[in-house]
Amino acid sequence: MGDMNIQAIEQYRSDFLKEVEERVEEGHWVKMCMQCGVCSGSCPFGPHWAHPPQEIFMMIRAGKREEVLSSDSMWMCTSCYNCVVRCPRQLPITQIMHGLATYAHRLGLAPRNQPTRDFSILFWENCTKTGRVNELKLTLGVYFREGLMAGIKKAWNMRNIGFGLLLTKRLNPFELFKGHACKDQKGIHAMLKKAQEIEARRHKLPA
Amino acid sequence: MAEMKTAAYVCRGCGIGERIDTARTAKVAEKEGKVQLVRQHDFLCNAEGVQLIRDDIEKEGVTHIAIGACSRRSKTEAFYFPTVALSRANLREGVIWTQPETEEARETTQEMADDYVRMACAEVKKMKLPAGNPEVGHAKRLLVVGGGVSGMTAALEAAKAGYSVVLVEKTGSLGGWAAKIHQRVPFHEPYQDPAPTGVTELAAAVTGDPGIKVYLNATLSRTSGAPGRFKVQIATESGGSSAEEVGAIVQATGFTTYDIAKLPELGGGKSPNVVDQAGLEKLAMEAAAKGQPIRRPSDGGEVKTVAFVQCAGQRDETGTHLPYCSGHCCATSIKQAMYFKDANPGVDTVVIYTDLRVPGNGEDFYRSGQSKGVTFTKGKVSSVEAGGNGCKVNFHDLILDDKNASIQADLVVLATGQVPVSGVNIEKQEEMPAEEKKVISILNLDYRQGPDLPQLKYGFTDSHFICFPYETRRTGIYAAGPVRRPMDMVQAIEDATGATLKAIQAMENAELGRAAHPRSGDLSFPSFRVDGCTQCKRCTVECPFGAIDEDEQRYPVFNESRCRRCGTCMGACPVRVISFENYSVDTVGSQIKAVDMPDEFSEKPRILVLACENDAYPALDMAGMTRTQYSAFVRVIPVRCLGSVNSIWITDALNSGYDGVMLMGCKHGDDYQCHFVKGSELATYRMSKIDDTLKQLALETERVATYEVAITDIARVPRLINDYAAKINEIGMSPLKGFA
Amino acid sequence: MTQAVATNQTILVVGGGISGMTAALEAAECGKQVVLVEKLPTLGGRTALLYRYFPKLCHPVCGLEINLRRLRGNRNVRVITMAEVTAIGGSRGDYTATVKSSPRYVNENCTACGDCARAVESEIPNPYNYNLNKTKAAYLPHAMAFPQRYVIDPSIIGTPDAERAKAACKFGAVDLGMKEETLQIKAGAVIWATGWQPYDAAKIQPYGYGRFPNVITSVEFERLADPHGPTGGKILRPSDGKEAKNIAFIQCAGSRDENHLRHCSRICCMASLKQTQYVREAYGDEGRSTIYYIDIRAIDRFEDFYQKVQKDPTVKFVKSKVARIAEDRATRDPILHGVDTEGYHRYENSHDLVVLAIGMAPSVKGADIPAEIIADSSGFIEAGANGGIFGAGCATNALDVNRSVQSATASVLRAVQVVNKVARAEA
Amino acid sequence: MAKKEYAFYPGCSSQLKASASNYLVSVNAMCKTLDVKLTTIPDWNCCGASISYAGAGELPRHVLNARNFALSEQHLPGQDIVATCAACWLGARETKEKLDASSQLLADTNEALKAAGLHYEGKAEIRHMVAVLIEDFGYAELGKPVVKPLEGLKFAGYVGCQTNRPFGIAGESFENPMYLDKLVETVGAEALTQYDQKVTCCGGALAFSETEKAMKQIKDIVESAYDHGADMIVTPCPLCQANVEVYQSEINKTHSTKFAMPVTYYSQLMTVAYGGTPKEAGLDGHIIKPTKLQEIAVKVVPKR
Repeated sequence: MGDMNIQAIEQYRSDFLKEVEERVEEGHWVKMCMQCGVCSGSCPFGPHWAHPPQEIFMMIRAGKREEVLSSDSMWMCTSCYNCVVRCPRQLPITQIMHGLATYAHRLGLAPRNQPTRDFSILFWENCTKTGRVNELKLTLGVYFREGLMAGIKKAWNMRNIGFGLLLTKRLNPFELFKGHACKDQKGIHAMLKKAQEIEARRHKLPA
Repeated sequence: MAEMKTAAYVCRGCGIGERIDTARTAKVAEKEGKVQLVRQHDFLCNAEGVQLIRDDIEKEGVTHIAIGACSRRSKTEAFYFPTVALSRANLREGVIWTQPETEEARETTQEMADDYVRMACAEVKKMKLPAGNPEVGHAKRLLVVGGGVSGMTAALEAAKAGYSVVLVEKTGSLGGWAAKIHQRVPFHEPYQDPAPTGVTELAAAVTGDPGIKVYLNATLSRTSGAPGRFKVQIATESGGSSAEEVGAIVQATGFTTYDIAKLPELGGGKSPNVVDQAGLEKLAMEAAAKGQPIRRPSDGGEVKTVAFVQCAGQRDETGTHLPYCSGHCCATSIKQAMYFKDANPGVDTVVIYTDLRVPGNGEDFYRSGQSKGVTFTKGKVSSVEAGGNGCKVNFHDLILDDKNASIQADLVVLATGQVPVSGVNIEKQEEMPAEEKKVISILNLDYRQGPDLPQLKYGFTDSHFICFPYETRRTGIYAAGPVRRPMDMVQAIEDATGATLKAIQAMENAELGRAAHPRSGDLSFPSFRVDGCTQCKRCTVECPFGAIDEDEQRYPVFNESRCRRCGTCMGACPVRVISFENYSVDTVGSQIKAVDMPDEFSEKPRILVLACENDAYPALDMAGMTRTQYSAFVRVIPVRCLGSVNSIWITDALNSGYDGVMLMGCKHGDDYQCHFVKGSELATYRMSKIDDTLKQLALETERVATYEVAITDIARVPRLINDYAAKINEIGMSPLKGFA
Repeated sequence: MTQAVATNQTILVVGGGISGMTAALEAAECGKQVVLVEKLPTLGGRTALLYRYFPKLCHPVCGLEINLRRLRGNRNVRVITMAEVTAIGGSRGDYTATVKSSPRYVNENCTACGDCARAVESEIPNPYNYNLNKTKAAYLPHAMAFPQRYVIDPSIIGTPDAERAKAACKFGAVDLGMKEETLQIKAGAVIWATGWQPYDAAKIQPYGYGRFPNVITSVEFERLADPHGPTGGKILRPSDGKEAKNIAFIQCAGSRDENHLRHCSRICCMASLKQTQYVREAYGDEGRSTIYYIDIRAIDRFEDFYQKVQKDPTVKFVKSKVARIAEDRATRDPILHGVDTEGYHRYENSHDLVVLAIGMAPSVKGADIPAEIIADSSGFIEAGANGGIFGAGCATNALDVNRSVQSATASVLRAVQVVNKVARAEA
Repeated sequence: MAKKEYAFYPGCSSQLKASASNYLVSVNAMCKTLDVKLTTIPDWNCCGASISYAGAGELPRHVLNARNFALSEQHLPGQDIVATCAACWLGARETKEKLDASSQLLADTNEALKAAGLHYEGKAEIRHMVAVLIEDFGYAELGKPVVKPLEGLKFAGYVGCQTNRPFGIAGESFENPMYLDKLVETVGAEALTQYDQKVTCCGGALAFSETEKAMKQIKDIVESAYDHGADMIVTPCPLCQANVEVYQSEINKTHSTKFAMPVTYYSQLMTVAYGGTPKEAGLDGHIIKPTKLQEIAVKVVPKR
């Protein structure tokens, strides 16, 4: 999707704020931040953020496009909503972080092998395939994302958990072959395809 | 005036009766106080007791009464007898509440009570019922100096209240700065968009008001007189001159902008593309007139990016520029950024600030600016490179901690500060030739102490008092608007309205011969005996309010309506010719002498405490209310201000055998608390001089001590007294006892 | 106070704080008849509960003393305490206000000798120390109370305690039979100066006010520093009475916050700067003050004070809105979590005491507001188009004392315009 | 007690043999006692949870939830939609609020739904089971069926994030919600109200992708429960339950701690207190066995 990035750079020149406002979920809120920093201090994964939300908002205004979109900070959001309920300007920070991450991913600027990104994609694919999550495949998917050996190693480390869940009937080995699923999968897929088209249109994204 | 008939009343209530032998005290009043009528009562402040006194006044023709009961600060509603001279002996807070309730203490407590009654009797006999300042003025016309928003508001509001107005404006038109701006910051909800200034309508209202006489292109060449009878000479550009009589003055001479040429490092004066906020307003008005967007001054090119540099030459700690914050500039820059955003959202507007200062509802305006896309960056601008058609603003981005941040802008707006137009700094006028003074001066007062209002700080003629923003040092003259303090338009309007009320009040009081704040309503006034005056000028120099001028023979001229009744002149006078009807060298002197002085072997020293009635005396009262004990050897006399303390009181006290004198006044220095500005400071200075006198009398210098006391020193004041009593005990009794 | 008869040339002032007192006095000193109605048993309002004023660090009661002396000396003002205006009828130049007064149970015979208080046993939370300590149920609000008259708390009426108070008074000042009264007062103009109240700190949940004893508000801190306060002027923290030497001041506690008060309360920055100097006064170089702020709003000459405090080595400034406060279970020290946004520095700072620079909410109850007065969305009032009711002081905006007095003085001229018009009409 | 009916949105994790299947079991038992009829929304689909954003984007996420609303409106008209899973409820509620606020978004959503032959009216209400218990019953009512008060058991009420923020249970505070403690007290157990990690984030979905970081959170949560003397943790959220329970063994490995703190659901407490069997309460679904709860559950119920 690199071409999409080039297209964006050309379309918005140096105006990264405008780009964010038009293309990122809830991006129009970024300008309302008053740099109090309450979000940055509220995040449970705060220490792991190279750039906390309030700083990211400032970077966006300062036009630091590459630093922001290639940062893995947004991917640290656990969706705990602490920042949202404390923000004195009522910015939907969780959604903005998700939105930025999503946008970065779509432009192909998100850091390679960002585990949360991979998991996010995996989860979406997993749950939309049949309309419901296949937890076993999902879990294995996470383990094996870095290849077979790594996967086996990880799975081995986590075997207690796996067995635990198996024994307590909270993990179903047969999901590997046939898991839970919606009946109208065709409808769901059509519906989602349509939704993606509309969204691209709304966010001025090249179809 | 009918001849004097004196009466004394001793109350037995609130425990006085139990703690003091009031019969004996009453006798003291009769025999020593030489009072014609003496009564005791169990509950003097109740209806019956008060009626008793009233009857004596009406039926017995009593003219002077001394009441021995609670503090003069208590039960003032009950003990209100406006037709007679009144003194109060503080037997409750001042005696029984501060003395131990023990047998041993009985004697000293009794002595204390007896002395206070002696003092009250002596004092009241020296008092006259103030008749009111005879030299009243009847002018009910208000002079407003300055035709900006503040001045116009003052004129209109006064007119609405039914007072006629003379408005003098230096330039050829009304409006001041407000006429030079495109739009103003909103005053009302929703605080979202710039609003029309409404200055044209305001000016029209002023010129259209039959009660307001407007002089344009005019200045004041001379201002003389006093509240109620100011005479002003108005010089017009055409060389003409007219005279007006007015009752009070509102000075609304506003401000000028700080010269951006003094800010070359920020591109000031370097390029037409670097303007101050006033400059941007000019551009905005021109553009609006043409119905065009604001263009780049250098070449008329399109403006794509505008940078606003806040605190330009303000909040400066290096001493080169303005040290203060002008308060309005943040909101003004937001407003000006909106000029661009509202016209074309595509224009980038960046406000570079260190603290964004938009108090109150200004926060809504800030939000509105953000939602319109104005970018706010916390940073310190190091330099503006101005040349050609672009400017480079270099700054330290404090959030991203980027020392080398920069913005390329077509236009840079420097938020410079307000510089007050306050005329001559009279504290520094010596350096100035008279002619120059005349030109710069705004009021050209012919006051002994200088041609303009005293300045507080940085040229602003503000009040020093937080509780009393309009307390001015020139009675009847009130500053309003940015000349008083940096402020925006909405504040200026409020300020002008308040100042106008005070001016109206001054006129009303002047007509009745009453004092203005803080002794508002006081009918007493200073009078002096010409024979005996040595023309030493101390009174004219030291009057904190410039009330006293000098006549041709260099005798002091008391402009009573300018006077605040502090008595600083009385304290200053070396020959004691200045006095008030109810407060004089005698009223206090006689109290000092009235005290019964035990001999040197009695082991009963006597310590005189002269306490400022504003802070020290209430503190002593409250010490009593909290039953905090202090030495029974002190005798406290409240004074209007330590500045009114005449050295003779000290020497008299020492000569008549007092072992020590404590002076308790308010804090002085930069954050002085003295309600008469310099009183306590003067007193301290005068007392430092008294040491020589003490040496002549062969007395230890410790026998006179001065203290700065706050009204909250309820625990400290008794401590000071006790420590001092201990010290006197150390150095021993005064050798002068018995010689008096 | 003579019982000045109220006419439609009278100016009614609602609220006896610094703004209301100023309005009443300035009007009276212009020769106008004034009725001043105060809800509480004494005049003085919130300023009487402050230890010092910024930026001079002078004492509010000093100005109060002068105002009280002006009041004692002026017969044009009639003061009605413990009373509230419940309704206003009529129109500009001709109003009738309904005033409901609650019983003080002490009449004008009171000499403030204090015998009743000594006789009474039960205690009530002391409202003049923000309930930080207790006072007798028969009490003089404070040393500067005006009228200087005791109050008997309704809670003891009908109990033996009340009878004890009655028995103790030699002057028949205790009148347990007093009832609530309603009176009608005519007025030509009304000045509404009902002031402000501290925003409810418990609503700012992340700061744990109410959950953590060592988190207090700025108004409470004033009482701690005041010699007449619950600690006799010692800065001791609530949990264990230990000297609080390391104090955090959190700005915008409720202000500039769409979850709480939208407006900036204006005074808080200066108040905290001032309070750091209380800490210095108490502990000298051992004191530690940290101000957590978004913007320091020290406008005009207040800047001097800001610069002075910045030079004080015991005061630190952190540009950050504190995210949350946790409590050390053992020491009960509040631990502040947040990010210094000037260059992104994460902190986890432990302090002895946290002072919330609490926001200013207008104390204008919807019911109180006559139709003529418009309240903005924050609850501040402004005068209607051509009414005769005017706002003054903090009821109209978040103002410091100096500006409140300005506002009050201005409101008087507006009122004077109305009554002068009436006078001219009647002349 | 009148029968109450709701449209039920179980969510993926509550399905048979899924990670929170025992949650569903206990919820069913609890509802039986309370005479609540839950009718599962036919052919419901995954909500996308909060983690699917990068793949989903905005609209598709809303559309997923809207599909469930539409199905509910169609098959179970007039019934409130009740979710037991915190993430399902939050995702759905968020979509609901968004669509209510923006006619544009609603139109877009329906345009997409049309492709699946569905239409969303905007009628359906989205509620969490806890809200139903508190608002439609109230603590007093919930207390009535208790036959085995859980006397002597100490619970750390771990509320977590998503039932609490940004919407939360009406009348509760974000920083110190009390409802879980109140429920615990309602069933006769002791609530450790001072438990200071009750709203700490467990890492949520990032427990999968950023396991070490999440484990630090979980460690705090469990540690504090021990510090406050808890016998068990109780929670309303399946992901919280799973994370906090299953990672304890891992934490023990890395930090050589000896964590074995059972993590239960409020519905299990209620089921047991209502006299349900261990099986009905889904107590067999725990890796760390809630033994003390088990003991009470196996006790013979005194005849009512």
